[in-house]
Amino acid sequence: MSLNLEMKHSRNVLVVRLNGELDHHTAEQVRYQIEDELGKDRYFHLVLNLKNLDFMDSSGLGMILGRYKKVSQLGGKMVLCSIQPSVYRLMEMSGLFKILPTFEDEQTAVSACGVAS
Amino acid sequence: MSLNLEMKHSRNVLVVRLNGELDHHTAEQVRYQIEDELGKDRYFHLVLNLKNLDFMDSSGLGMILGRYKKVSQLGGKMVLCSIQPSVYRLMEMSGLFKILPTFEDEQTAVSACGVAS
Amino acid sequence: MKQNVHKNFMELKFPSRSENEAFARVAVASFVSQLDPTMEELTDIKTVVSEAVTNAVIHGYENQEGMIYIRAEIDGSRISIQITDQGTGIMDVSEARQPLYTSKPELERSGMGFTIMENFMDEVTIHSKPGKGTTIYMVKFLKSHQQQKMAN
Amino acid sequence: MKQNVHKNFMELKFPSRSENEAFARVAVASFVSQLDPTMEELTDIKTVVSEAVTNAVIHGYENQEGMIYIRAEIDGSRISIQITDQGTGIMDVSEARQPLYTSKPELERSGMGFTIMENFMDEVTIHSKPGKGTTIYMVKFLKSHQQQKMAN
Ligand SMILES: Nc1ncnc2c1ncn2[C@@H]1O[C@H](COP(=O)(O)OP(=O)(O)O)[C@@H](O)[C@H]1O
Ligand SMILES: Nc1ncnc2c1ncn2[C@@H]1O[C@H](COP(=O)(O)OP(=O)(O)O)[C@@H](O)[C@H]1O
Repeated sequence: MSLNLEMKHSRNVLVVRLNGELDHHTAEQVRYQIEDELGKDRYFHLVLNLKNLDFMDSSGLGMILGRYKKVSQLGGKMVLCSIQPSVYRLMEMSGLFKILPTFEDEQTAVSACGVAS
Repeated sequence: MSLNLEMKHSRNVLVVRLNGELDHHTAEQVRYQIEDELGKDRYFHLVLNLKNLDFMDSSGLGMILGRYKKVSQLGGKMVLCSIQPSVYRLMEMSGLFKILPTFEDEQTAVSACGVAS
Repeated sequence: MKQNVHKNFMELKFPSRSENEAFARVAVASFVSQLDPTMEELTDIKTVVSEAVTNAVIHGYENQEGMIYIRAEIDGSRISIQITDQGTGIMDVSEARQPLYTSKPELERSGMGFTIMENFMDEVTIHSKPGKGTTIYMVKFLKSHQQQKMAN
Repeated sequence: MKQNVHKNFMELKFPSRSENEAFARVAVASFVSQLDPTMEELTDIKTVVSEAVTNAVIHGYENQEGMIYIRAEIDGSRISIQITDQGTGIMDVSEARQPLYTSKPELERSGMGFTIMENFMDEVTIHSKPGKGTTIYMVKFLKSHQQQKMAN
């Protein structure tokens, strides 16, 4: 409802743009959709573009960490980009950047995955 | 709080821009500020620019009708401009346009007062 | 696990201060947002909540502090909103419903509150007892059929 | 007529459905808006309400339907928020408060809810009785001094 998800891909990188608010209610739907797409075995890396993510709480953190575990178990890379200040603050406080790199824009984020693979 | 008011003048026309939400709570403050300014005897006509008025209810209608009465008692003209669709709908339903002319932009509204005076 | 028809409700209680008019309409609109209404439907709901709450503040409690109660319910695409005060009540309800009728013209009231509620909602019921208080009960059916979305 | 210090409150009651998480945080944020907080303060409040309500839904009622109660109070620049469920309660509160501790890792919980509440609010008190339920009581002092504005 209050979260809308756009997916695109760039070679072996799945790019997911999250628009709206990521909380416990919306995180479930995001989890299923990303898992579903990753299950198609077409992708290796995951970029989350948070440019239009206006709100996130710890349920969002949990969902992001969950995807990170899945992707890295299979040897892929996961990165974030275009994070708004309020979401950035929550992520920083939670120590998320110790494990997940973040980039200013989608293109840099996608290249970062490419270079690493 | 949720309503912010800008005033400017153009010869004998007082132009008031209402930004935010006009309800019973905010209408009082708007009434006082407009009455105060009109009390200075510098103006004759009143233009309400509603471009950034995002919400209005019947308390807003009452405030507008109150100003209309004051201004026209003294022989002045009062007009509206740049009304958003949702506010327009309320005004139309209430028959407000039978007594108050409305214009697309501020400049046309100001000229309309000038021409009439 | 999920029912076919989406049902939900919320109750709200707050003192009759004019600061709470904006809060009340935003709270109800935000509750109703889970049905994904159009902008126009959302504005209708904000407006009628604003009308009824303002009436409770001005007419019900005559600017003394009393409590205002709101109950909003969702049942499929049907939204019902009940707004209650324990204030002065209305002597003559059919007179009060008349367009342009107001008992407080000195406060620059337009007398259009009930007319707007009736125009924006599908059903408006007024229960009032002089000296006991007033309850406004309103129903709106959303045009957009969101139940399908909710059901899965 | 107006006191020097602005006081107000509101109470909210709704079933523990995940759809109501967004509603709850918007309602509280909208109530608090009358103090004209900064965007950052408003986000803090939305976030902590979201955390506590989500916990009531997931841990308190374990996705069964129960009632969630919120009471928010304004007293000058002091905001207090109380969020109550009548669910399972917490056995070991100091364990629950640990960063990264979660009793439901299988639900992809991060275990950061209480840590975020403690970081974003000036005071967080947890009252909980196993089998009876949990109340989270939080206080925040707004930095911007809005009382002056309110007082006139
Ligand atoms: N909650 C209420 N308690 C007591 N009287 C009310 C209440 N709501 C409305 N009324 C009466 O009904 C009249 C018409 O209401 P309304 O159409 O909203 O116009 P207005 O608020 O502009 O007067 C009011 O003037 C008042 O006399
Ligand atoms: N309202 C509640 N009722 C019962 N248990 C709770 C409640 N809130 C929190 N808890 C317990 O405290 C733990 C820590 O909560 P929190 O820090 O928000 O992390 P998370 O929700 O990610 O598990 C939860 O895993 C749960 O065991």
